[in-house]
Amino acid sequence: MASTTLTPTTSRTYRDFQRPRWQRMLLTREMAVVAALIGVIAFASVAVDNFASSITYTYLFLDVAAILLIALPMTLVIVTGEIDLSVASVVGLSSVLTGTLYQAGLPFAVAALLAIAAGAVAGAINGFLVTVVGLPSLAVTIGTLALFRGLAVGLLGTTAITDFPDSWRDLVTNKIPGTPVPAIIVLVVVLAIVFGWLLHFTPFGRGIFAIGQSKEAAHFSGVRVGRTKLILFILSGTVAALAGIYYTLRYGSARGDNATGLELSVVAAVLLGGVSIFGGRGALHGPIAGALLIGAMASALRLASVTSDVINVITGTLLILSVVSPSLLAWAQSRRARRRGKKEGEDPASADPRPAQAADATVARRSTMGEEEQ
Amino acid sequence: MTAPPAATPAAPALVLDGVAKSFGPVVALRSGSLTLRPGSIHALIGENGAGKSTLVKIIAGLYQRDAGTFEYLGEPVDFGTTAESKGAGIAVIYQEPTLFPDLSVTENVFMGRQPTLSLGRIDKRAMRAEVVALFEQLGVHVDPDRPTRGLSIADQQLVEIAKAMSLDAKVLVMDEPTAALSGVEVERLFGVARALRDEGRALLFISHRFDEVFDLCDTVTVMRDGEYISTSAIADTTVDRLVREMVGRDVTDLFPKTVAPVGDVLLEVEGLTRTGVFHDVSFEVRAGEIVALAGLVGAGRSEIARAAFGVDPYDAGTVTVAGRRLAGGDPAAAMRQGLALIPEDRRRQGAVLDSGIARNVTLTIRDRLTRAGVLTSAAENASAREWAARFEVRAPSLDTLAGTLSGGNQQKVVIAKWLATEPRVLIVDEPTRGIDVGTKSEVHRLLSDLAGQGLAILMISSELPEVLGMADRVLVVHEGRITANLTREEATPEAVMYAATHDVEVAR
Amino acid sequence: MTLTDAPDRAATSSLGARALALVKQREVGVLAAFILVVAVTTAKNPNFLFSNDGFRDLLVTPSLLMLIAVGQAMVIITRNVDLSVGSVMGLTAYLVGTVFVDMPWLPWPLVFLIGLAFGGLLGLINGAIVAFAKVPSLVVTLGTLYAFRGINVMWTGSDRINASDMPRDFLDLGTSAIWRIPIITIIALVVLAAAGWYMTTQRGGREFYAMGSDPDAATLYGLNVRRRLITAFVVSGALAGLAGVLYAARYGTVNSQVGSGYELQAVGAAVIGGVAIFGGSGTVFGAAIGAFLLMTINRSLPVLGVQDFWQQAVVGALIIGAIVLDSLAARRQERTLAKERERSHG
Amino acid sequence: SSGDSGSESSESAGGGGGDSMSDANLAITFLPKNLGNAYFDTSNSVGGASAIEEFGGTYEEVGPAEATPDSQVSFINTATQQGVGALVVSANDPAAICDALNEARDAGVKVVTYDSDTNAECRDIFINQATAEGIAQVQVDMIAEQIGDAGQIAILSASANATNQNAWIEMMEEILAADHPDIELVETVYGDDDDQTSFDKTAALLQTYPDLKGIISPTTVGISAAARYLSTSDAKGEVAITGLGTPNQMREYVEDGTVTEFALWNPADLGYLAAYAAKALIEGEITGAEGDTFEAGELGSYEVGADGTVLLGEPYRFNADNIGDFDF
Ligand SMILES: Nc1ncnc2c1ncn2[C@@H]1O[C@H](COP(=O)(O)OP(=O)(O)OP(=O)(O)O)[C@@H](O)[C@H]1O
Ligand SMILES: Nc1ncnc2c1ncn2[C@@H]1O[C@H](COP(=O)(O)OP(=O)(O)OP(=O)(O)O)[C@@H](O)[C@H]1O
Ligand SMILES: [Mg+2]
Ligand SMILES: [Mg+2]
Repeated sequence: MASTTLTPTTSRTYRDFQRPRWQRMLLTREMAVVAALIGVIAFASVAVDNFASSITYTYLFLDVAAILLIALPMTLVIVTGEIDLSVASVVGLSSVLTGTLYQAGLPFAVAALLAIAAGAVAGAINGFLVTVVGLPSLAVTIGTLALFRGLAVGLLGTTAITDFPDSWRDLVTNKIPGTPVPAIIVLVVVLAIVFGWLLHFTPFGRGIFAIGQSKEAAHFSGVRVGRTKLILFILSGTVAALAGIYYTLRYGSARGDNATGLELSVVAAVLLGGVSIFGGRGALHGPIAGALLIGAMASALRLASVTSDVINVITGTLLILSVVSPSLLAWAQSRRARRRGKKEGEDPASADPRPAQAADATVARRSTMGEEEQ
Repeated sequence: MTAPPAATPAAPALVLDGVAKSFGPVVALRSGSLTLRPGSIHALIGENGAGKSTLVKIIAGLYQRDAGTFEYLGEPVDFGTTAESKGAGIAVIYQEPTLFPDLSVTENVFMGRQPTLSLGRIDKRAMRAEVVALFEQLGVHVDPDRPTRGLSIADQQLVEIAKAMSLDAKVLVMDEPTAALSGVEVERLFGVARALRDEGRALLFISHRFDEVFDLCDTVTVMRDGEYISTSAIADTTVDRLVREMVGRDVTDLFPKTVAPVGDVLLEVEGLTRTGVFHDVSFEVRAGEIVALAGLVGAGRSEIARAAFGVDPYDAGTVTVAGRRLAGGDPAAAMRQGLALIPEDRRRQGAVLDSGIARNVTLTIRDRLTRAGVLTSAAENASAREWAARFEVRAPSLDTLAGTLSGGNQQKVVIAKWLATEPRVLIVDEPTRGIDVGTKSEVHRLLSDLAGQGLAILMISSELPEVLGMADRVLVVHEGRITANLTREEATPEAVMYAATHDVEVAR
Repeated sequence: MTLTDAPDRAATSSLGARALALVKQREVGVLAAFILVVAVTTAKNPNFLFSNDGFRDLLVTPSLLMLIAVGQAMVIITRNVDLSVGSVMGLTAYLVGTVFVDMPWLPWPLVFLIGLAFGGLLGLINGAIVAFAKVPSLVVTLGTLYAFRGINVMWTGSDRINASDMPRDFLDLGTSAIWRIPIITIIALVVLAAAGWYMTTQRGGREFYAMGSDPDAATLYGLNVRRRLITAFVVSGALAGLAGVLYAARYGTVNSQVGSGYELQAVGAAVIGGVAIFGGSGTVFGAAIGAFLLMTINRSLPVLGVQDFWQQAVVGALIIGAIVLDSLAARRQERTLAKERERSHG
Repeated sequence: SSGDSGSESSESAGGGGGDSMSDANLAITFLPKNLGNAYFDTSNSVGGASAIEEFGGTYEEVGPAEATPDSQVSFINTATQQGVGALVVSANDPAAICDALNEARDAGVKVVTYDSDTNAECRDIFINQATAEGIAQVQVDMIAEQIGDAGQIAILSASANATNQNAWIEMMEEILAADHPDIELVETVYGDDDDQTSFDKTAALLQTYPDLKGIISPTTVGISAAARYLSTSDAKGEVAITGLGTPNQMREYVEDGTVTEFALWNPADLGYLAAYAAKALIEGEITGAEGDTFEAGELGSYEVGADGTVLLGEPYRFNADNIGDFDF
C-alpha cells in the first residue's frame, strides 16, 4: 500500500520513550529486587559466619534450582493473566514415574524422557481445560494440583524408590570444575536464555503481553490466544517434570510427596520479581532475582541459626512490600501534585500551566501551531 | 431548531472556572470554564482530547481538579467521590457505558441506592416497577431481569440513560450519549431531554454530531486543547464558525468522496449464517469500492463483520478474499489473505490500552518486523513513528499508553495498526464513532484514498449522512438479514430507513 | 398500558424460568451430588449415615471448612481471594489454646469472641492493605499466608496444646449435639444463614456482587468499594478465626500446623459450589454445599474401599468435574439469553 | 521452645564454627523429623539438652515445620557449613538425606541417627530405641491381650514413607500371621503424624469396619488422636487402642478408660543417649565399629552392636497403675 494515504500537514516528531534509557533500565521493580539480592548477600557475607564461603553458593544454587526452573515458564503463564498451581504436583508425579519406570528396568534416560513426556501431557490437560473448555486456570490448577499429587502418591504408596545411577546423580549435583556452581545451573541458564528470548524478543512474546493486557484486543489483532496459552501450559508442565527429575536425582529418592507446597514458593518468587498477577507486565530477570533472594535469605538465616519460620515471615512481608511500595509512591506523588495545584487554585492569576508541565505543554502547543500554520 | 424558552436567564446551576487537571505528564485540562443554567440544554463540543470528558469527570467528582473554581447552586463545592455529586443532584452519563455484567438490568439502575424495607431489606418489586415505567417512557425494549452481559453497546447506552433519568437530578450531564445510537433512539432520547429541560433542569450534552447539537441545544461551549474557547447561543452561531473554533482552522468538506475505478471482486460473502444473530447474508465488495452496511443499531452488522473476519464463529456460509476461501474463526489466516477489521469498540477490541502506541501499532505486523528470530523495540518504534506522524497522533512519545489517549487519538492508533498490515480488503465498523470533525474528515479522505488505491472497503456506520456521503453501494441490514442493496443513486435517506425497518427486499 | 403489560408478564415468567434454571445449574446440582455420595456410601455401609458417630461426623467434619468457605466465597464474589485463611485459623487456634493455658479462670464462651475478634483483626490487615494500597489480594494474602504461619511457628515452636489443657465442657462442644445436630454444625449453619441473608437482601451484599462484576464501574458509581472490600476480608478472617476456635474444641490438640492447606480447600469448595473465581456471581450457600461435598467425598472413599493413597486424586478429579459441569451449565444459560435477545429484537 | 534455644545458641554455634578444627568441638545439633512434635520435644530439649549440659557442649535444635526429607537436607547442609561437632538426626527418608549426611561427615561432622535410621553407610551410629522385633512384639501382645486374641484390627501409622513405622508394621504382620491366627489385620491407614488427619482417619476406620476390635498406632501423634476420637464416640469401650504414646498425651485417656495400656521407651533417655554417643564420636572415644563401648552419664555404659547400632532397651508398658509416675 503506497504511503500516500495521508499526506501529513505537519511532520510531528515523537520521542521513543518518555524516560531516558538508564531510568528505564534501573528504576524498575526488577532492579529493586536485584539490588535487594546484592544487599542481602553483601550483608550476610560480613555479618553471618560461614556465609562467605563458596560452599554456601553451591548449596544455595542446589536449593533454588527447582524453583528457578519452574519460575521461568510460570512467569510467561502469569504474564498472560493465567496461573499454574499444579507444578509442584507435576514435580512429584514425574519423580515417581522416573522412579517406577527405572525400577521396572528401563534405562534411566528413557525413564526420565517418559516422565518429561508425562509432564507435557499434564500441562496439556491444564491447557486444554483452560483454553478449549474455557475454565479459569486458578480453579483448574487447584483441581489438578490435587489430581496429579494424588496420582503420584497413589502410584508409589509407602515405598520410596532409591539408588539411582551415580553417574546421573553426579551429573546434576557435581560442581562445574573450578567454580562452586553445580552443573544443574547450566540447564537453568540455558532455559533462562531461551525463555527470555521467547518472552522479550519474539512475536510470540509480544502476543503473550498483548493477551495479558487485553485478551479481546489481542484476539481481534490476530493473536492466537488459545494456542499461545496451551503452549505455555505445556511448557510449564514439561519444565516442572524436568525439575521433578532434578529433585529425584538430587535427593536420590523418588517419592510421591516430593516438593509438596513448592507451587507457592514459585509463585512467591515470580510475584516478588515484579510480575503482575493480573498479567501484562513483568520481565524474566525479576523472578530469577526473586527466587535467588528468597534462597539467599533462607540460607543466611539458617546459618545464623534463626529458625526456618522467620524466613516465611520475611518472605511474606517482602512479597507484600514489593506490591505495596509502588502504589505508596504513586499516592505520595499525587498528594504532592494535589497540594501544589490547590495552592495555585487559590490565587486567580494562575490559569497558565505550571512549570512542572511546561515540557508537555509545549508538545501540545506545537501540535496546535502546526494545525494553524496552513 | 429550538430556541431557549426562558426569556430571563435563571441563576446558573453550575459554574466551573479555570479548572485544570493533569495526569502525571499529561495535561488533560488546562483551563476549563462552563456555566450551566436551569431550563437549558448546553452543548459542549471540541476535538478529541479537548478535555470534555475530563471536565465531566471533574463535575462528577471522579477526578479532583488541580486548580480553578467549581460552584454548584451558588455554593463552592469539592466533590470527593461520585457518590457526593450524585447526592447533590448531578446525574452523569459517561462516555463509556459502565454496567455490572453479572447483575440484572434493574439492579444496575438502582445499585447503591435501592429502595429498602424494614431491616434494610431491598424492595425488589418497587425497583422493578420503577424500571418498567422508565423503560416505557424511554421506549426501551430490554428485559429488566436479564443480566446486562451481552447487551449491545446501544442497549447498554440506553440502560445508562435510564439510570441517569431515574436519579431525578437537577443537572444531567451526557458525554456522547448518542455515539452508539441511531435515528430512532436518538429522537426518543431528545424527546426526554427536552421534557427534562422544560421541567427546569440543566442539561449538558456532549456530541461530535453538529446536526444533533443544533437540533437539541440552545447554548454551545467550545473547547480546544483543554482550554475554554467560547460560549454562544446556538441561534447566533454557525457550523463553520464552531468548526473553526474547535479545530483552529477551516475544514474542507466532510465527505471528500472521489469515485474510483471499480475492479474485480475482492471480498465475497456467501450465505453467511449465525443462528440467533444473522441469517443467509450474501454480498460482494470489489476493488476500489466503498460498500456501506447500514441499518439500525442491533441489526447485527458488527456480528456479520466479526464473523467474516473470523473473530466470531459462524454456522454456515463461506467468506472468500481475492478468490481464496477463508477458514472460519481464524483472524490470523484472514489477515494473511489481506483482510483487516477495524472493530466497533476501540477501547476493548481495537487498542491494547495498557500498552504503548508503538506496541499497539506493530502488534499486527510483529512477525514482519522480526529479523533472524529477534524482534526489537527499535524495529517497532521505527515502523510506529511513521504511522503516528502520518496520523498526527497527539502524544509526547511512542511508549505513551494507548489508554491515556483521548477517544479520537485512540481511533487513529487503531486505524494505523490495521493499515500497517497493508490489507487488500478493509472492514471498518463505526470508523468515526466519537470522533471530532477534524479527524472525521481526515478519516473519510483516508477511506476514499484507500479505495482509490484499489482497496475494497466495507464500512459499517449508524450515521446516515456518512453512509450516503461515502458509499458507492449501500447494503441495508434488518434483524440480521440484508433487506436492500442500493446503488449510490438509489440510496436516498428514505429508501435506506425504509429497508432498515422492513423485512421485504426493496431493491433487486 | 396493555402495551407494557404483555412484555412485563413475559419478563416475569422468564424471570421465574431463569431463576429456576439458575438454581438447577448450581447449588441444587452440587447438593444432588452430595446426597448421591452419601446415599451410595451408606448403601455400602449403613454406619456411614445411621450410626451415631457416622451421623455426627457427617455433619461435624465439613463444618469447619464450611465456615471458611463461606468467608472465602464472600471475598471471591468481590473478585478477590483470601489465601491466608489457613494460617489465620492456625494462629487463632493456638491463641485460644494459650488463653486456656494462661488464664484458666476465663469463662470459656469468651474465647469465641476472642477468636472472632483476633481472626477479624488479621482479616483487617489483609483488607486494609488490599483496599488502601490497591494491590492484588492474591499477592497480599499469599504474603500473609507465609507471614501468619511463620509467626505461628515462631510462637508455638515445638510446643503444643493438649486436650488436657482445655476445659472439658469446651471440648465437649466438639462432640455434643442438640436434637442429634452437633453444636459445631449448628454454629456453622447459623453463620451461613446470616451471610446468605446479608448477601441477598442487603445493599452491602449486592454491592459485593457489583464490585466483583466490574470494579471500575463500582468506583464510577461512587460505591464505597474500600469499605466493602475491608468488610469482606474482615468477615473471612473472623470466620477463619471461629473455625480455629472450633478446631481446638473438636480436635483437642493444637500445634503449629493447624489449618495448613485449608486455603486451597476453601477455594476449591467455593468453586465446586459454583462461585465464579472472577467474582460477581455465585452464592455462599453453594460454597457451603461445596465444602460438605468435598469433605464427605474424602471420608466416603475409604468406606467405598478406595485405597488411602488415591483419595487426593479422586478429590482433584471431582473439583475439575464440578467446574466443567458448571461451565457447561453457564453455556446453556448464555444460549437461552441469546434466544431471548432474538425474541426481544424480533 | 526451639525458638529460644535457636537464638540462645546462635552465637555459641558460631563459636563452635569458629574452632571447628579443634578436636573437642562439642557443638551438637539435633534435627528431628519436624518441630512441634511432643515426642521429639522430650527427646531433644529434655534428654539431649540435659546430657549436653552435663558434659558442657552447646545444644541446638533445628528442624522443618513439616516432616519432609528435602527440608531436612537444607538443615543438614547448614550444620555442615557451621562445622558443628555432631549432628543427631531422625530421618524422614532413609535415602533422601544420605548424600547430605555423607557430605557432612566428609567435612568432619559426626552423624548420629536416632528414632528413625538412614541407610547404614550414611551415619556413624544409630541409637535404636528398641529392637524392631521388641517394638512389634510388645504392640501385638498388648492388642492381643486387650481384644482376647481374636477379631479385626487396623493400624494407624505415621506418614507412608516413615522408615521405622514401616519396619515395625512389617514385623507385626509376620508375628500376627505366625502366632495369632484369629486376629485379622484389615487395613493400614496413614495419619501423616498430623493430629487432624489421624483423627479423621480413625473416624473413617471405625465406620468402615463396624466389627473392628482394636487399633494399633505405632506413633505418638496417631495414638493420641485416635484415643481422643474414641473417647467421645460410641465405640468407646468396644474398640481397644494401643501402640506407642507419651504418658502426658495419653494420661486422660488412660484415666477415663478409653485406653488400657500402651508402650514406649523413654524418649528423654533416647535423646540423652544420642547426645552421649555424639560426644563419644567427637572425642574419638568410639568410631561406631561393632564392640566399641562408651559411658552415657547416668544411663551407664553402652556397647555398639552390629552395623553401628546402639540399643536403648526394651519398650516400657504404661497403664493406669504406673502412668502417674511419669511426666514426659
Ligand atoms: N486517565 C488519564 N490518564 C492520562 N491522560 C488522560 C487520562 N484521561 C484523559 N487523558 C488525556 O487528557 C486529554 C483529554 O481527554 P478527554 O477524554 O477529556 O478528551 P475528550 O474531549 O473527551 O475527547 P473525546 O472527544 O475523544 O472523548 C487527552 O489528551 C487524554 O490523553
Ligand atoms: N457483546 C455482545 N454479546 C452478545 N450479543 C451482542 C453483543 N453485542 C451485540 N449483541 C447483540 O447482537 C445483535 C447486534 O448488536 P450490535 O449492536 O453489535 O449490532 P450492530 O448492527 O453492529 O449495531 P451497532 O450499530 O452497535 O454496530 C444485537 O441483538 C445485540 O443485542
Ligand atoms: Mg470524551
Ligand atoms: Mg456494531
